Amino acid sequence: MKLGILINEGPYQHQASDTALQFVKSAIKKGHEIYRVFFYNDGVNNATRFATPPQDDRNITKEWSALAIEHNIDMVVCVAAAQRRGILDKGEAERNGKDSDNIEEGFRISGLGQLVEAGIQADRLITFGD
Amino acid sequence: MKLGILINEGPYQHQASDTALQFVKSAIKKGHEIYRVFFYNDGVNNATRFATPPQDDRNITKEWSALAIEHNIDMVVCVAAAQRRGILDKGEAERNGKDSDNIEEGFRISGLGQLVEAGIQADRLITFGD
Amino acid sequence: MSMLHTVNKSPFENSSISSCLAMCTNDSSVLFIEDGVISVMKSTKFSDLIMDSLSKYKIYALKPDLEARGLSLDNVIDGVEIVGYDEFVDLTTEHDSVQSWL
Amino acid sequence: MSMLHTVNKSPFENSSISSCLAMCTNDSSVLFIEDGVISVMKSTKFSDLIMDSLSKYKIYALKPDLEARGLSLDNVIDGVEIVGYDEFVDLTTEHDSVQSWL
Amino acid sequence: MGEEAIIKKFMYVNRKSPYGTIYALESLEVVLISAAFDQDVSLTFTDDGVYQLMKNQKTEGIGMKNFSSTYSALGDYEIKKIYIDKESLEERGLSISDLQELVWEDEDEDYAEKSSINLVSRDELSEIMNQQDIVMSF
Amino acid sequence: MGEEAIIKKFMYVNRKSPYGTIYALESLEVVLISAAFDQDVSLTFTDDGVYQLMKNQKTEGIGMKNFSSTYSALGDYEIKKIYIDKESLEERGLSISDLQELVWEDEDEDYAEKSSINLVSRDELSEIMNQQDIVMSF
Repeated sequence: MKLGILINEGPYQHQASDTALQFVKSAIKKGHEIYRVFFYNDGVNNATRFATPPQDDRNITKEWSALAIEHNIDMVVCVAAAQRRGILDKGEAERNGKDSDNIEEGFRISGLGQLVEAGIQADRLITFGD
Repeated sequence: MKLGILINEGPYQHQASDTALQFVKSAIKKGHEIYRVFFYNDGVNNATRFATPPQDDRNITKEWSALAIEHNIDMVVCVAAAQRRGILDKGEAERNGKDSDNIEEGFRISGLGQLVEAGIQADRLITFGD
Repeated sequence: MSMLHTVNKSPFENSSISSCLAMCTNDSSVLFIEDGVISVMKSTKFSDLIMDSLSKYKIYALKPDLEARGLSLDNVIDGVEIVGYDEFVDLTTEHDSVQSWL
Repeated sequence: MSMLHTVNKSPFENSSISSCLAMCTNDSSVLFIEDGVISVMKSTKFSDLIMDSLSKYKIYALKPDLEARGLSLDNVIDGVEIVGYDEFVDLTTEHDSVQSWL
Repeated sequence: MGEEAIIKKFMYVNRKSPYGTIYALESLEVVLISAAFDQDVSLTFTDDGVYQLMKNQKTEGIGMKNFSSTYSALGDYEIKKIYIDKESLEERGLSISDLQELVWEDEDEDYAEKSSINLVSRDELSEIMNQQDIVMSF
Repeated sequence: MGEEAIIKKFMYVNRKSPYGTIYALESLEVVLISAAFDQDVSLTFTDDGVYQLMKNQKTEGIGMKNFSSTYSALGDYEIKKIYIDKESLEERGLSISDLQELVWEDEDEDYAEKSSINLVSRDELSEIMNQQDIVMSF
């Protein structure tokens, strides 16, 4: 089946992103296709490459990034939610006059339409949040 | 009186930082001294200068920054919480091998001891969170 | 010593209001802020709890949070004091310490 | 149509469990994850609610979340099915839709 | 393979009070975008979500943007199935008259204004929810 | 003016289950730092916070760090006033034997191990909380 994933909380503060990671890993193992992972609300904070968690702890952003690259998963960060919270890709940084971007490899910034589209195209949409 | 403020949630997702801002403005108006504002947990996300909220909405980070500069308020972002969540000043960016920092003017990164010290030195400590 | 307790969650969603009230003593005050202001409205499932508490503690609610949610000040339970941010600051300094029920 | 409901909050803290159960129908299943797994333990204030619900809906709890919190699998209410992430995926695809009670 | 027109039933479930958290606002943003996709969209207000539709919201004091007037634009976006949980209103001592009126204009009847609001019991809501393809809860 | 030694009563109140949110972990980090400041520190576990001290936590499955063993170091940091709300345990069908034992070593009695845990009623806890100068709740 094609699965769409919606993540509404940032990393570490809530378990949402951890649970979603485990869910997506299991889904891939079982042969399902991840149509898209969409990051909304504080979920956009999962995409920052500036994070450096303690060495004995997990790095949630890196885990998403590695998974997406290995399995060619489309990971979309909502542009409006990202602007509010300071997550930028190169284009967004230029448009908003910021001196750098901070998005990790494997994530892309796009509009909320991508979430609705995931709802339409995927067979199931599962939300992880607070 | 000397007041210490602890903020445990990021901007926009929860009202905590907004309420704290209004509280601090009132306290200053009434002649109290803000000993320190300490940002912990997701509260560290208040410090990113990369945010660009919609023009008809408030910019919480800029409001804190302006208030701190005008009234010479010590605004401290917890280093451990900031590392987890990708908030960096110049020194932290260099130490962690990141290509840019993203902290707004008026905020500084320091240790958790600054929170305990605020508890000791201030006459009251008030927490704003989820 | 006197303590100011703040509650910022809706009583319909979160149980912090009962945890808070269980810890209050005679010289405690409770201030409802943010979504917590829902607690002080008349004719809700929780109105009786607030009315019972009024005989024991001083209860306050933050006016700007009531107004934001369209909650009419006329429908606030009698005896609950409606305050602004300035009075929030006063309550903080008039009590010996502050406990936020998050 | 059949629906999978997920609940991720402790019943002691948050009321989402009762909102969820009020919306369940005969072909609904409820999966408790994260702090929600507290709901399925024996001898708590909420055990009766779960036992009543078991006659109406299928109820599941995520094993890794039980284990993380030190909640003994032996103390899970009889009839609640303990599952892993793989079965969470299966539940998602076996039901027609998923509703997360956040 | 040509473009197939998939039409799914989307329900957005609003369960939180506005302003204390951003969910009400960012949920509304998804709903407005979804209008562009020609899907079968409905909105449910239940639990504290019913407060999102309260009349007379005034946010100057808290320094936040008042977005409550945006709900009245839903009809213009062809979003005209709004379900309000009767029991949630009652528990809160509220009646439908405390909430905004939401309407849409019926082209087929000379643009007559019709109410978008359906006051439903939990049993009715449960049945409607169960028929959805996609439920997003904020 | 010279350095005055201010000693305040600090109470850290833990009310949340571990792992679902970060509050338990980041609260513990503050507590450990606070040990360096020679203050009068106590910890309270109430509501779902009592789950923080559960024995046999195993986090491999959720992919998160198991920090439960850190609580046993509190005694070494001279943090030896731990209050556990009896009613919170009872509502959850738990007894004190489900929780970790927390001890400290009494230098004055030949490093005898003593329990740091005080099982208290809500009335007792309320009284103790009311004597604090600083209460931080996570």
